[in-house]
Amino acid sequence: MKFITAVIKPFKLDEVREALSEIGVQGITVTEVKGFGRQKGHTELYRGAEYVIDFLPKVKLEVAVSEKLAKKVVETITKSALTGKIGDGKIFVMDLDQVQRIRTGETGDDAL
Amino acid sequence: MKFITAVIKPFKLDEVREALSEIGVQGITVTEVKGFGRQKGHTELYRGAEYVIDFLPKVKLEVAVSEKLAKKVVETITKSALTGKIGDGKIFVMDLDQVQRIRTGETGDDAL
Amino acid sequence: MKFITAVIKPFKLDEVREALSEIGVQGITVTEVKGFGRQKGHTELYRGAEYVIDFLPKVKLEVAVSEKLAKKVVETITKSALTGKIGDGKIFVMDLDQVQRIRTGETGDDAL
Amino acid sequence: MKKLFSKLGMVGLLSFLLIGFSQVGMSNEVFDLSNGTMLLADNHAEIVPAVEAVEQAPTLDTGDTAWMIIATILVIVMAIPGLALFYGGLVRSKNMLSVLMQVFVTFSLMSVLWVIYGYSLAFTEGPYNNWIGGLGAAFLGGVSGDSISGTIPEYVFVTFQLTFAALTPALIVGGFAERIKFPGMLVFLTLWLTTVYLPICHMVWGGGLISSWGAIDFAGGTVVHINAGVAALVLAIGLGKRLGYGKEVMAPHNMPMTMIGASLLWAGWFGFNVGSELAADSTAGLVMINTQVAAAAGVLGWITMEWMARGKPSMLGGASGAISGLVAITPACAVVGPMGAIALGFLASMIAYWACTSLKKSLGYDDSLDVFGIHGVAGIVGAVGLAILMAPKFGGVGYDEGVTMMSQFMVQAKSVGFTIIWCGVISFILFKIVDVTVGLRVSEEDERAGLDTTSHGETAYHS
Amino acid sequence: MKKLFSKLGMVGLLSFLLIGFSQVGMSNEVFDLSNGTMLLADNHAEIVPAVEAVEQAPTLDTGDTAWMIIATILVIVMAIPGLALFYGGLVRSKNMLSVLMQVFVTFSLMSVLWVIYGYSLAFTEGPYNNWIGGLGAAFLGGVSGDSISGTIPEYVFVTFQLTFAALTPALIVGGFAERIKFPGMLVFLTLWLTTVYLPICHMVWGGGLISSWGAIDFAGGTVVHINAGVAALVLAIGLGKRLGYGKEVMAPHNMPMTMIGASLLWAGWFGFNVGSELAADSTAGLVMINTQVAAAAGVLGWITMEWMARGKPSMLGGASGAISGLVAITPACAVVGPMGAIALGFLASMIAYWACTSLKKSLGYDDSLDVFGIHGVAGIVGAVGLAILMAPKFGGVGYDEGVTMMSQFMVQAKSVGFTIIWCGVISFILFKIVDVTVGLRVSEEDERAGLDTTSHGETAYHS
Amino acid sequence: MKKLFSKLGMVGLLSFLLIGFSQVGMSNEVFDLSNGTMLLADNHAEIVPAVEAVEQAPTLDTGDTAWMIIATILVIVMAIPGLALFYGGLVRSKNMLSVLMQVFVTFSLMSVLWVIYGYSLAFTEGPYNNWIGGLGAAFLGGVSGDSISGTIPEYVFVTFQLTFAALTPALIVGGFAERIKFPGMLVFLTLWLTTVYLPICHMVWGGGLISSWGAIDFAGGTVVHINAGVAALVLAIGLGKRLGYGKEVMAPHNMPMTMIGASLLWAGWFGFNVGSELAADSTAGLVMINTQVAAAAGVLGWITMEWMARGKPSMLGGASGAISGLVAITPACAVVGPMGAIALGFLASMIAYWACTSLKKSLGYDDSLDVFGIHGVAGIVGAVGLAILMAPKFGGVGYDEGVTMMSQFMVQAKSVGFTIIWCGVISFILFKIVDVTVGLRVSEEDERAGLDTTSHGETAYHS
Ligand SMILES: Nc1ncnc2c1ncn2[C@@H]1O[C@H](COP(=O)(O)OP(=O)(O)O)[C@@H](O)[C@H]1O
Ligand SMILES: Nc1ncnc2c1ncn2[C@@H]1O[C@H](COP(=O)(O)OP(=O)(O)O)[C@@H](O)[C@H]1O
Ligand SMILES: Nc1ncnc2c1ncn2[C@@H]1O[C@H](COP(=O)(O)OP(=O)(O)O)[C@@H](O)[C@H]1O
Repeated sequence: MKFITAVIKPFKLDEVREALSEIGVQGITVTEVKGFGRQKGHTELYRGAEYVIDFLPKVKLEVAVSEKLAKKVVETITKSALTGKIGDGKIFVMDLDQVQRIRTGETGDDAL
Repeated sequence: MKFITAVIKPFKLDEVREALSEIGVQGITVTEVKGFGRQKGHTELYRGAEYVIDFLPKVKLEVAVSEKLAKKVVETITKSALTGKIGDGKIFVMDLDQVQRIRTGETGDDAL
Repeated sequence: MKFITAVIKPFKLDEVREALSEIGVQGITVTEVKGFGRQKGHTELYRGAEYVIDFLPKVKLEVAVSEKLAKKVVETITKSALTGKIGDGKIFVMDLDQVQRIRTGETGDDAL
Repeated sequence: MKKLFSKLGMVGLLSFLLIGFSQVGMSNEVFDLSNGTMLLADNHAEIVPAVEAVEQAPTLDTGDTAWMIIATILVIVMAIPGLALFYGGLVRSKNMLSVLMQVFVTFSLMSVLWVIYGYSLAFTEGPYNNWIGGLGAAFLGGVSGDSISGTIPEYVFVTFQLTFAALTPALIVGGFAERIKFPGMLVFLTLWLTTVYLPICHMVWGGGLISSWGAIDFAGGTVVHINAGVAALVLAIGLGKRLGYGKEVMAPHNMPMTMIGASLLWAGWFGFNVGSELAADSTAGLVMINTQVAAAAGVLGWITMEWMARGKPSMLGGASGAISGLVAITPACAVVGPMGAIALGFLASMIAYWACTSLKKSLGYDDSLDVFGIHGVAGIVGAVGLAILMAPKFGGVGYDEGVTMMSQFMVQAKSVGFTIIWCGVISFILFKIVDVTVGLRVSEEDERAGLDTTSHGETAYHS
Repeated sequence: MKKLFSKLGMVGLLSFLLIGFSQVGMSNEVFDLSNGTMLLADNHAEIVPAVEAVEQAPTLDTGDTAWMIIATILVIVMAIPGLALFYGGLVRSKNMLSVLMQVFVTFSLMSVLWVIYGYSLAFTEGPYNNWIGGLGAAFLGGVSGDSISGTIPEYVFVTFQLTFAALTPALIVGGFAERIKFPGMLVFLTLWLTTVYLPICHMVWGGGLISSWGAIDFAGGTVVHINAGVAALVLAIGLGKRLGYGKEVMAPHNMPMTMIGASLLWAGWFGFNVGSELAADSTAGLVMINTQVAAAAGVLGWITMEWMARGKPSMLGGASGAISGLVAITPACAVVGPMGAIALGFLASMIAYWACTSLKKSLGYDDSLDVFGIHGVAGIVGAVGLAILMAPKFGGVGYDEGVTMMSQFMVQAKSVGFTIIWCGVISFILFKIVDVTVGLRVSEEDERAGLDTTSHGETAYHS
Repeated sequence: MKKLFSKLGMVGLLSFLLIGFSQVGMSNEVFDLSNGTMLLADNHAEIVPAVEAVEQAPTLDTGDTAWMIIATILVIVMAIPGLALFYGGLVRSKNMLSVLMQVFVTFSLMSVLWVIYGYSLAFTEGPYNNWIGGLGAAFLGGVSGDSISGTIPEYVFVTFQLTFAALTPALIVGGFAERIKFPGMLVFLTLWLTTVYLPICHMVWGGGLISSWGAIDFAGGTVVHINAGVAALVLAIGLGKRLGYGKEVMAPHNMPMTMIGASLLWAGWFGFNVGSELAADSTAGLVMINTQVAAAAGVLGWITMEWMARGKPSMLGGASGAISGLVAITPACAVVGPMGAIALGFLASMIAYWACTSLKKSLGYDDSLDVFGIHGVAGIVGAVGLAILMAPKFGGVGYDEGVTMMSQFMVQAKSVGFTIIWCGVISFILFKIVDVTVGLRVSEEDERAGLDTTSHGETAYHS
């Protein structure tokens, strides 16, 4: 199984989520994060105190999927989160040892 | 070592944390997240604009533990986070290469 | 490639980010988290209702880096986040299978 | 439930004791209406039988009218947004809108009911005049643009009193916050207005029973605060504790909102207290300074207790102290002097602190936002304390002829006891009726999810 | 654009129908200025030609003056922070400061313009007196510390009217929130004040055309609410929808702020309505109770609709209902009775609910914060509804001699239609001019990022 | 510390220069008390020696009384929640409650002290009457329900002045926010009230030294704003900068709160300025329009500067500009005309902008919330600027007989200089004393964790 983490632009969340649903992903965990990257931030000025805010609001998705779905998921996220402009984000894929559904105690692919 | 990520219902946090303490877990990192899954969300209506809010507030725990404690931790979380109703959440276990405590520079199990 | 997760004190964020920039890290994802650990929390009292708040505000950094940069990154975080007082935080290193930049579709080290 | 009974019994017992105690000093004139003291008549009663005052045709005074229009607006601000924020800040964010909504709609509904029958039952004469007024002015029949009450248009008086009747039920919201069904609440409060507020209001300010005893309640210690505090206690006990009470963290979700609310209550309270003089005159000046310093002393009283008990004065403590001081001075504001007001505010605040911490803990009820601890308890302290502090030696205005500190104290105790019993018993009966018929407590699932989404289909905060 | 035209055409058509309809009842006296009814003169007009009243030297009444100072402050509170919060809470957090800023700066700029030329054009006589006043009092020339208007200092009258002129353009902000360029907005609103607000204000309250018809607009149904509502609609259509409208979640980011705003609007509205009496007298009392109960009934009306339609009454519904009720009672508050006010508030709120849900959806414009749906629609209901509810049989004050319900209704309909056309046409022309020259819509990128950082270099919330 | 001394020295020098400068124009009558001009007497002084006015028995005017009750309430709203929110929104969320608490408790404590000895020392005659009043009215002895001040009850006057004395120390909070010890602060401010506020208040409004020079300070430019600004500067320098100042992001945590605060300050300021007339008369009208337009012009002034300097007008800029305009018009509001008020507000706001950006940066002190930059600087501009703008050719009320623009300017400069020195020197001494004895700066650890949890055991926001 794979644990896929994707950082995307916030307003793309709904689109990505729907796209993932369509290919059969049943669960996603979403976190609001701040991203530092190539995309530049902005400057704020408060009565002469200037702050360079170089992070940008991003949304992080975490999706655990079966080995066979993993590639499809990466593709789907890439497609649905794309705007083509800087700051579109990244997808990270890691190995997932084990999963367990708390409610039923199921493990493995069944638990996803 | 293992890196265990658990998504649970927010009101179960205290219980889970205490249960983990009891079995010797010394550190936990907690994040407020939004979960999409089988559990349904709700509808909000603002002057005729209807929004289907299909995420639910969840809490994500991240716990790094030694190999030998890992199984016990998964069991403990499963037990203490259980309500038996849909949306109880998931536990994900991944391999952890390396740990370092910033304050002392300790690594490995000592750093946990 | 490695996926490095670090939990640090919030006011150290700017320092750490700058130090990482200097050694060539181009992207970081930051999350506000609550930490439970050896460092003690505090007590809040509201009209007689006493709550022991035993989490502390922390900041979590996630950085994906190439194999060769990984060690340097851990060192840099350790150095720049250090205050020497309890609660300085932890660094966790995991294997990263695959990365993809959404904007370009690049993968591997190029995508970082 | 059994526990509920025993608790209510206790409160009742205490009240009977208060009344009984008062008998000692007042012999058997308890229900003797021929007693002509009627101290309250100075403030409110002459408005009602405007006919009696025909010898000296009442004329409108623009200054008094200007003041009373504002006073009315100030009491509105107390309720919305004042009280709503004071309460709303203290609940968890998932219930924020439910509390705002409960206050907002209660305030609106009571306003309409007041025009339909409230004013009439409270402020006109009726066949059972000791207990309740008549229906002659229902739908404000008989009130016209030209009617004058004292020196102000009657419509202004009607609106001023409307705000009291709309605020008092809203105060009760704090007792059952975070777990009540919205429709049930509206039904309960409608019945409560009719069977508790209107009678007590009539008995105190409308020329009924309590005023005939010579009780002093300048701006509503019994009518508003003790009434609301007792009703909140009854509902808190009746409904039972919130899920997770005492175990989970239920810290206030937004203390700055509570601070804004407390500040607006403070400012608005001048409308409440000074407005009860119904004129911009010398007494208004006395009421004003008393109100200000009692609130300030209340702040100092509460944080002094906190500082001694735990080493840290808190913002919630400051806010709670201000309200306690204000509640205590409410019945007393026209009869004590500024130094007496400071003493009363300081002391009442300390006692309310004790009630919200020790007393509540030992009795174990979950009065979510301490309506009883603050409004009930400080209201009682103010109502009986004024009998002492109105003495000239404490800077007060002194007693009426033939009245002594002791006798005034007895009258005050009796009126407090009477109000507690009346309100406690009827509130309990209403609770039972509404609970069985409409239902009052939300489901466990809804309580977990929060009332904002489950009762109102909204969320307080988005990004 | 084509769509825009067709929409505007529709509104125009409707207005012409209203006027046309009114002709039936009024024969050919439409622009006949000799018609001496001038009901409005009782409220405002006598202030202007203070010279005419020399026979009976005007003297200052401290009570009236006290009230009018406060009334003015209350209207200020309506705008800042009231309206700003009511609107600000409803947008997404990335645009919060932009909305606060738009209201705050509009309010400030209009205040200064009022002193420079606004007061003069609105309230003095001019060569085209049917349409607009003169420039004799520009820079407040001729107004001195001793000038008296009725029973209050002229400066107080000037400031009171200033707040109306500063509030009305700020109301429009809700129509184009989350997508307008700040400089363009200031230019547009400056022109709008000059060519729409000042003329209509003069025509209604300054002794011009509309007042000569005998139209009743006690506190600004046409001048303030219909005007603002129509202008907001024109801009909402002209600018087009927000990015993601109908697809992305655009839920209010902070409903408690909206509730605070609504409450302050409610409280401040007494300054608006009762203040329009310009005195603390008996009529003020009637206006006061009407304002209170219309607002309360508005709350109940809106949540009743929600309850029936979806099973859940909402806080935003309660707040919207209160404002709808207040808008509707604004023109009517001195001529209907309390029960009439309840009816009007309840009904207008239900119709506004329909406008904000069904009507808006079917027409498909994005009036961000429903300025047209609430101010426009409830304003129209109030303006024409008063003709019916002022009948004595409904508890109203009755009609002037020679005026019937039907004839009054015609006059009201005509003045509403006239205002809609005047405002609609000119607003559209101004929109076109400013859009082409200064530019009115922000770039797509800025709209995505939010106006707070891109237009104002700030963020509303940090930790 | 050395730096501190040099900074303070600089301020002192400047002040001496102001005084010295003024000598040129006023020859040697500096401390000559026989100078009978006493312009201030018109506004405040006659209240004090009420006995002197026996020839013409003072009678209560209900209109004036109504207005003064409200004016007092408005100043209360300025402090809580107004000022508290204006400040609280600007700090980081971990210090939010500490700021609210500092304002709230300071306001309460000063209220009580005012009744105990403040009023007496400020407004009665004493053996050292040039400098301070007597203790004859301590505990409000001698004030009774019947006492009249001018045309209002003395208790109303006492309460109105109480709010000034309670607000001014609270203003200082902005200078040391985010790093002060709560108990130390209370001790410092108590001493400061006694040795700085009360004497200056007496000298300006109580018939003391400064009034005898013929200085004009209608509503408190020197007494309130310059006093608070200078004290804040002394403490800001004395305490040193906040940890991380200039390095870490210290952006305002909740700008909407600051906007609410600024709006309530704006609205409340009418109580402050117009209330200082102590009557609802013609002058009140002038003060009112001046206050409104100066605030509005202040908004425009500040955002004009921002727009030119960085291309983006900000909400914080708008709010800061409003307060700057209001501060500047405070001493001047009864003597300039509306166009003069616009000029003064616009200009003072621009100069305050410069002080909060360039001046502060170049001098390097950390006046957390710019109390000096706004209240101090705009206060000075207003106090001396009025000497010019009160000229009839600028629409002002003109000078007293024998007074010229130059001579008035000298008097104003002298009174400003005197206030700066008095306040600066004493504040510095008090700072030293309290710092050594009670302690004024929190530990580094507590400052990092935030004062809310470490000083008050609470957190502003939970979920
Ligand atoms: N190496 C990395 N490790 C963790 N997160 C990263 C990394 N690189 C980028 N990110 C995340 O992806 C977001 C987008 O990256 P950015 O460099 O701005 O643009 P792009 O994705 O177009 O290359 C960043 O804001 C950050 O949150
Ligand atoms: N495949 C997944 N990847 C990541 N998070 C998941 C996944 N499946 C579920 N979750 C998380 O677990 C939560 C609970 O899952 P849900 O399907 O609603 O109920 P249950 O845990 O009872 O099966 C979700 O809200 C989501 O946060
Ligand atoms: N085993 C662990 N797994 C996950 N997070 C941890 C673990 N141990 C510590 N942390 C995180 O690191 C933070 C600091 O740890 P703590 O034990 O307080 O101090 P120190 O880092 O000095 O040992 C904690 O607040 C928590 O967020």
